[in-house]
Amino acid sequence: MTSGLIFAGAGAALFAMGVAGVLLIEHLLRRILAFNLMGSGAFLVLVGLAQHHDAPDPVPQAMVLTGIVVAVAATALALALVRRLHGLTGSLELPEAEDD
Amino acid sequence: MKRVVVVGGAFAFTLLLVAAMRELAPAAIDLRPSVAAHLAASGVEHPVTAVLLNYRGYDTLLEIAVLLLALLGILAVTRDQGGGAPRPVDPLLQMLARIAATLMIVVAIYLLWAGAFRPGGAFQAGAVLAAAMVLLHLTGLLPGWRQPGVRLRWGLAAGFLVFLAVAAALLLAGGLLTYPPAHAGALILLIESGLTFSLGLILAGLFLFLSRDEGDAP
Amino acid sequence: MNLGLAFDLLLAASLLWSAWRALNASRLDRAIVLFIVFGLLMALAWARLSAPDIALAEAAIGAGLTGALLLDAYGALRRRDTAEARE
Amino acid sequence: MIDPLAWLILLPLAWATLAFLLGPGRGAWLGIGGLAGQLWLAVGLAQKVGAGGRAIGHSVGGWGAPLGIDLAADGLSTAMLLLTQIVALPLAIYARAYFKADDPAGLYFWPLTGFLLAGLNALFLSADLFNLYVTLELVGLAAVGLVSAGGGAQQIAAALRYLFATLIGSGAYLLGVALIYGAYGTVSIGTLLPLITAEAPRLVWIAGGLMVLGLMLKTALFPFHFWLPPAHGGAPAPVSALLSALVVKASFYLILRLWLGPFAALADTAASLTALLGAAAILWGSYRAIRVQRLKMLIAYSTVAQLGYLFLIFPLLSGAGALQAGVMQAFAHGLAKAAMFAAAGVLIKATGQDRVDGLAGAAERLPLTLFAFGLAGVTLMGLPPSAGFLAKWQLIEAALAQGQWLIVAVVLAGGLLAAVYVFRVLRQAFLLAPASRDIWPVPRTLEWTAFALAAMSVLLGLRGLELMQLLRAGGAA
Repeated sequence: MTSGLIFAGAGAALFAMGVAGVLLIEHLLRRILAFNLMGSGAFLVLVGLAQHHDAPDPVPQAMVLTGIVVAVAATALALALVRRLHGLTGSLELPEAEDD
Repeated sequence: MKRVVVVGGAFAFTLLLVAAMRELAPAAIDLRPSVAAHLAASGVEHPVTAVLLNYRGYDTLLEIAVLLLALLGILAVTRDQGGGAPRPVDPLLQMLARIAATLMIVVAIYLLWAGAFRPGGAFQAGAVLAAAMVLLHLTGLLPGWRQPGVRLRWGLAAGFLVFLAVAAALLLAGGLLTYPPAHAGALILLIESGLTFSLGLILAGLFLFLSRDEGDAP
Repeated sequence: MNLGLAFDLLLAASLLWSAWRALNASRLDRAIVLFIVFGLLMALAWARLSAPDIALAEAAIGAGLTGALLLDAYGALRRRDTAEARE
Repeated sequence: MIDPLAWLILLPLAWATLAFLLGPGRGAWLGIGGLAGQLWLAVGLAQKVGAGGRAIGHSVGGWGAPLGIDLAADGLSTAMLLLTQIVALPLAIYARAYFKADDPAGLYFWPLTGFLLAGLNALFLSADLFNLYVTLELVGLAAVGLVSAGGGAQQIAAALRYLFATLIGSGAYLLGVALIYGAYGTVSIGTLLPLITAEAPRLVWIAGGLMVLGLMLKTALFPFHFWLPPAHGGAPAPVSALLSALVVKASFYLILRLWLGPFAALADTAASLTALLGAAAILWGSYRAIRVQRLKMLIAYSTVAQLGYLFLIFPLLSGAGALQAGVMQAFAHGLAKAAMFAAAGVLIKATGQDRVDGLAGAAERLPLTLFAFGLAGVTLMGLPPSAGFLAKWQLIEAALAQGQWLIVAVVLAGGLLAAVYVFRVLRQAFLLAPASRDIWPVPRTLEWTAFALAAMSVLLGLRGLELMQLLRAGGAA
């Protein structure tokens, strides 16, 4: 067992936890938290698994830096939408979809 | 019922994935030797920065586009409700915030400069710059942003425009983001300086524009 | 098993624990604080994975900026809710 | 020398940024001019790829994969690029007339659309799995921004649903990319091609499953379609048109690219299931389109159904004609659906409401728009000589050649169901208007651009051979 493999395994668990959170949690701010956990999990797998046998590799590290910035961009957009929705409806949960 | 299925599925997925990871052999391709071999021609000494701005600089170009795009999305979604006006804050706290912000700007410049040969670079520097602005906002020294005026718009887009202009110029000269080794260092520093400045504004903008939508519910 | 790996296991466990708590905390403000703690633990994990660049970015952007955005949103929403309740 | 590959990405990035600098609501002419340039580049690229008969590449940074990122345009990418610019240019002209100066939905339309198109073009050209992730996020966030701009509560809620769906989709894709990198040490598609075999480790199968599932969620394949109708049905008409015509096709393209490329050795196992979901999408989407009350919801559910056809091709890909059928369907639906949403935008502006039963009298006052809607309907039903006919014909032919009778039956049933929901709209519109009915005047540009798109969707059927020729380039077929 190596550090890389330990954190890659933790990343897999975090990803699964995040997806389950996004699917199950109604509260939108918590759902954004869950999405961030999911992203962190994928990043850990990317870097951890790449060095599951030996030394660090700069290529996945650069990819994760890119990924972190993309994740914060998505988080900020999601927060803007949640705050607008709260301003309009006073609620922090999605209303039933209008299906027709 | 849904809860049981999803949580059970998440557990099963994790176990499956970890088991599959454990049986994995070393990868067929190792990029580390080629990253190191071309480092001299990349214009920077720090391998991560070389990947980020040279070998895979195109990813970074698109990533800045994503960040600018998120800011546009926020501007399009939020309404200017006149929120984000500074609240009264203890003057002593304001003085401390001023000192801290100055220090943070120095740290940001150091991080930008250090990125060429050790951990650091435009992103970290931009984030510190943004943090300085948010600190000034929270202590009432910088009002929340309402509508981005011309100067602010140029500031937000400047880093991306510089990056885009360098990319276009290099494309005309031969290939997209193909730096001539002799000038790679200077061009990357130019891009990184622009990015630090604009990333600071954009990341702060994510925060400051969000708080403008803070009026009463209509 | 050497000391480094034991530390890694402990860190991975704390990561999972803080993530789990952040998702399940009964109060929202506590959930956000736990999320910031999670971000700082992530920074530590990056350092253990010999990725100091990511550790810096994670602390500044992942924990710092994202945490600030979430706390700000939480504060704004609560202010609006109490303002409405008073009316 | 102008390299069309790189400029197709840089040009929209440039005009999007400049439109932002000009200020809210500005930049329409910039966008239209930029799009005209992009169309010119795409046509030039198609001629070059078609004439040469092989893929054209560009190594970004001059490093070459796997250290650097490669761009590649084969027949399939070129066809998708062509579709994107052909649909987007008329829609840009439409949008300029659609958004009034102070419409909050239009304030950031131009920069967001520019970034969306840059993301699409970059996606069709990229040959690097991680770079594709970044382009997916660019497309997804731009689309969410466009859906939500200036909207009310329902629209914001639809945008949030869309955002979470698209983020889970790209998250699953990213985890797949991470596993691939762990297994092979590279994310370049060209480098991976010979490495992934049927004996690949279990992890690679999981990675392939995650990536394809994530992309199916983004393509709104049944049963992952839940987010699409409210998002596409609730957005302003030009945005709905862009999303239905192009954005969902991007993730479909990527599935196809992975299926034919690196995951070819693994793909057979899931082909039948995928086609089954496609068939379910056709039936369920059509059924909902026949039942819903609001016009744009009807068109959005029709998108759910029409996307189903794209997935019917997967069990047939080993034989001839299936890929051609899929791309033809993408073209036919892209043009027809853009025309339909554009026409719906005219009808909604003119009648001031968006219920199907409120359309009475529209045919009398807006004959051109109704004609456009009808022509687009002809394509969706798959009547000759439209591109939709060609697509369905090829699909049936390929299915017959392989004895897949179920697919033939579903295609025929889907055509009939499409006729039901198209005629439902036309019949209402041809009813006489009640005396109290007001019909507001609508800019002629809106009507003509809708008509142009619909006419193209029919006439493309006559130029189908050239498209088939193009697809053969670069070994994609």
